[in-house]
Amino acid sequence: MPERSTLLRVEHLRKIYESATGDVEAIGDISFTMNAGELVCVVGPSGCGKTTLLKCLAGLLPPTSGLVEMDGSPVRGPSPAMAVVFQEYGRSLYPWLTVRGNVELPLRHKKLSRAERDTLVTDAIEAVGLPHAARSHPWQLSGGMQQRVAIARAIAYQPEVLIMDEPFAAVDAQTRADLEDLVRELHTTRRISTVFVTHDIDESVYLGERVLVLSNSPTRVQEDLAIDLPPERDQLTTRALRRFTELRTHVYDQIQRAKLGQVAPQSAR
Amino acid sequence: MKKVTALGLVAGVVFALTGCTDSDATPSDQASGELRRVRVAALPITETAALWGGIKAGVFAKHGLRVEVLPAQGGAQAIPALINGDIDFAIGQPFGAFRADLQDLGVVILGNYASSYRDGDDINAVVASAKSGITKPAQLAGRKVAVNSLGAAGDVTIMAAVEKDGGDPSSIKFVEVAFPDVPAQLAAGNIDAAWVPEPFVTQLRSRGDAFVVAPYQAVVPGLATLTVMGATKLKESDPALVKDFSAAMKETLGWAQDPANEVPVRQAIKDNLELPDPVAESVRLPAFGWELDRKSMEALATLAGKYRVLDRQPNFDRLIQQQ
Amino acid sequence: MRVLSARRLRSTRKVLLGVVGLVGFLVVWQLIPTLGLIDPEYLPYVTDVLARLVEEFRDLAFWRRLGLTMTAWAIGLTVATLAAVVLGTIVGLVPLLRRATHTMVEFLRPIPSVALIPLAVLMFGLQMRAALVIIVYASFWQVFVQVIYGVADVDSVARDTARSFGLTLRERLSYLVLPTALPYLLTGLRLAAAVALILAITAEMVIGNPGLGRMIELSRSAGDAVGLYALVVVTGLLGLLVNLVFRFIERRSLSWHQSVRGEEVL
Amino acid sequence: MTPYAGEPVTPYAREVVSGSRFRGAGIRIAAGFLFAFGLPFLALVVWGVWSTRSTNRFFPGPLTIGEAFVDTWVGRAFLDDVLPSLYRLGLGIVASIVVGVAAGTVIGLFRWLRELLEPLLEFFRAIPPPVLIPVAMLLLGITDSMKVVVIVSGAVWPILLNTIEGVRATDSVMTETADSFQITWWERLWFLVLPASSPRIMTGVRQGLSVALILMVISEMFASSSGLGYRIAYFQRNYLIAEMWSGILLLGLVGVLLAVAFGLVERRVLRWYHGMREVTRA
Repeated sequence: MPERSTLLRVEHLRKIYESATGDVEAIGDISFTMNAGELVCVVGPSGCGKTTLLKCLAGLLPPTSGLVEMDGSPVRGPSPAMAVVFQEYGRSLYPWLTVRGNVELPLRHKKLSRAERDTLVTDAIEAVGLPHAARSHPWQLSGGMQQRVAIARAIAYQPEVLIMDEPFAAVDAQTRADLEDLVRELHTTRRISTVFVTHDIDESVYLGERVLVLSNSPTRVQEDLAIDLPPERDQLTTRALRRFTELRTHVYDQIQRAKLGQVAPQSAR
Repeated sequence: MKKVTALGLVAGVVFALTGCTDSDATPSDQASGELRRVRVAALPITETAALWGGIKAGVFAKHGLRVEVLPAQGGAQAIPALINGDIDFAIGQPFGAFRADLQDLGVVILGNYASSYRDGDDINAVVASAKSGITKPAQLAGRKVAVNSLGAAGDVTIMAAVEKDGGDPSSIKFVEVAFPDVPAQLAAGNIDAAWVPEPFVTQLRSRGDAFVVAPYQAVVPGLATLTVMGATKLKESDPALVKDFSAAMKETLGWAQDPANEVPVRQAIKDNLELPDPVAESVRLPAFGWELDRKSMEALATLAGKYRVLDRQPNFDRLIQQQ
Repeated sequence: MRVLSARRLRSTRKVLLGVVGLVGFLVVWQLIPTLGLIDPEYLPYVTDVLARLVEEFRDLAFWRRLGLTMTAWAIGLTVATLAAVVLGTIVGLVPLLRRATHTMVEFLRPIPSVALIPLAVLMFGLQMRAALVIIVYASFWQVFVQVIYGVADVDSVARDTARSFGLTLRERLSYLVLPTALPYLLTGLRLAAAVALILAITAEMVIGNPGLGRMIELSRSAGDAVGLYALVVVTGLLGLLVNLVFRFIERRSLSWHQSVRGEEVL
Repeated sequence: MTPYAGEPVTPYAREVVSGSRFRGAGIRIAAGFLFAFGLPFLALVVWGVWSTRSTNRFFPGPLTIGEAFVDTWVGRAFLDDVLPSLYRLGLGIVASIVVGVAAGTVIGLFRWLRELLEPLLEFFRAIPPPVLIPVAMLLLGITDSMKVVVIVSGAVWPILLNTIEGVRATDSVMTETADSFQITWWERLWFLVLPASSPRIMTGVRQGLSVALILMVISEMFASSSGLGYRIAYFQRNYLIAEMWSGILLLGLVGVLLAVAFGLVERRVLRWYHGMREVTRA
């Protein structure tokens, strides 16, 4: 593997939701770094603040304390260096625009010539395998296809980091496998740095080069695990590898431990 | 929160009830049950003072009638009500009766109510705004002139007055503006001149607008402005009622015309209309009287025919049934 | 607990801001004639208007007029609702009728009810009945259309289920059609109540049958701007009241229903 | 591309044309025609027969009214009375939409503004719009602009309130999407806020249209010397019954045309919305 430079640095990130009567600590203390071109999966028990973390990374939420740094400069709001793919594709795509219009929308304020913009859009739609549906509206497509549109929109934006928030949680298993392969393919061919948030352990191991296991809330990093599977992966052979099973079991253990980590002191009492 | 609202509500009701007034209460409610109930539609204008005053003075009760005055916005509402039998009599401009007669609606004029003056200051006039520079009827040609209702006595007599003065009546641009709105519209320059009754004539002249002509007086002196109407049906089915009412009306109008009774008549204006007192004191009243001047009405209808306001002439033998 | 008090805090803020808005409006109103931007003869001082309002509220004659207006409103609304529910249910249940009446309904519905005022005047002169014609016509369509929507909205599976169990027409109406159509009916009723009030007052203004609308016309023709504005405020308050009451009924009787719950979430 | 877009969502239209496909299109068209025009025709016939027997002079027959319609409205009167009315109506509608959507968007976007104005808006909406005619006459005189103002003062509320509601209810994920892609303010308005609230806005416009038509008529009945409302009132005052009916008929036609025009525009503007609803329902 070639030497990679640090792209994203998170240091002692903490997020507390304030309300009138009490504060809720969603993220306790998270630190990690990510190199350019990496595909990092973030996995954790449900309700552990994955989405909060992701929103902080993307600059959609200001952290209470700590630091998120992109390319050496702190993230203080949504940045053109990041693109987000949301879980709720039905609500994140604009139904009044066509597929093409949706992909094109974020590019409008980038200073690009008409031709450049068209090329980017066409290229992105082809990359996700939807050239035939470019003029359809999102709601005319299946869920999986809609999520492809969301991915196309994100890659056409040419971000340095692609942030995906449980993108495949709402699609059926077969479609999900196809989409996972799409993410792998985009990653290998385009070397887009990706943060992939999921609650699915198999998915995190199958997709990631690294898996970040989060603890229960208030969230910390339970483990930062390198996935030493070969870069060429496919649904059948990769998942059949003994190493895959080992890693999966390991992550599973970690997550169980993460859950117990909170329960243990109570039972000790 | 709810308690506060409820308390507020109770407080409001108590407050409302402790300081109650009732501006409807009329001291002259006839209690006698023997009186026959008659429903009369009348316009809410100063001229109706004769009727209100007559009722209060007990003229109708003397004839065995208890009159209920229903305020009508105009003849258009009163005449259908007359035909349907919802009301027994209506006081309105003769032109409404002309129209009704042309449509064979079965309405007759039973008697006069009020007329304009043959000489002296009349009860209505065309007044022009100072800046329009209009001083005589001929100058109204080509200008914007307001009347309260198009296609009635106002525009017909104005056209005749303009022609008499040597102007072109067909070039006048008539618009409909309700009397109370005239002062503001004249001042704003939306109209050049307007046909208004008292008290507006005095009001406008005193602020510098110019008197142009009193069209009734100039064209048909002594023209009836208001008449008493009834349905043909009622006249046939209940002649006694018509007779009693007519007699009472005649007496009332005579009473109102008597200068000795001016105070109660003006008091009736104050009681029934929301006019400022000085206006009620000074407003010029018409000539009240029961005898119809058929000639003046025929003249009006002829003029209306001439200016294409009416396409036929009403059947006066049928329409006018002086009681 | 936490959520509750947070909500209370928010609603306090809301009430406060609302009061600030209201007071601000009144102050601006008072300032306009004071600064001479508009002649007080045309836009009277708010203090005068409020004083007149208090005076009116203590006058039995005012309440009598208000009663007349509200009587016409209530009768009109009741008649319209009854007619619309009966006809709407029949037409909504029979597809053949629905198709056959479509053109007719689509033509009659957009006729502005006020166009019928002259007709009503000719038919009934200046009685309340003339106003009722217009009130009924206008509010009828609001309910009728909603009832048709509602009756047609009965879930096809539920209908088949009912049929397979051999429910009688009566049972089907009360257990299947009514619950489905109720939210629609109440929406229609709320709209109709507002429309009926508008037309009750309009009719009094144009036709001249006694009531609030006629008082407004009289104030106008007497050049009594203070009274006119006071009455306009009264009609606004009245409309607000009608709106709140019917919205409350809708909420209350449909607390289980999606559309109502959906409104409260956001 | 949008196979469902052509279908309106009224319960009537949802009714699929029954009858077997094999029976041929001819019968189906004939049946459709019969359904569409059968009842109106029948009603006309009954009315015609009834009017020849009835002596009620306030209800002339359809033929008399038809004649009066041609005599009254074809020709000069169309230019003198109908066009000015329609002009004021159009102006009023356009102004209501512009004001309602613009103000509604601003108010919908800012929560504090919404809370500040809510009681006031509720109150103003509740004022029966015809009541404002005397007020408008005081402030503006008897002019065309007064009539337009009256139309706007009534028609703007449903548009305004629905816009506020629509803007307020813009989906949070859609907003976050716009945030994350750093979409500019104008693009956000044009591509997110307005389209997202367009179904509500259109609902408001539909209600606004009928209010506008009513106010056009009433404002002309009060203070006017021309216009459709004035003419109808004039005919009534002069007991020209058939002419009056023809005016009512014309107003009905205007209402229907307005509804049809709105339907066409709505279907175009909300193609995505109706399409989406069809898909979710299926």
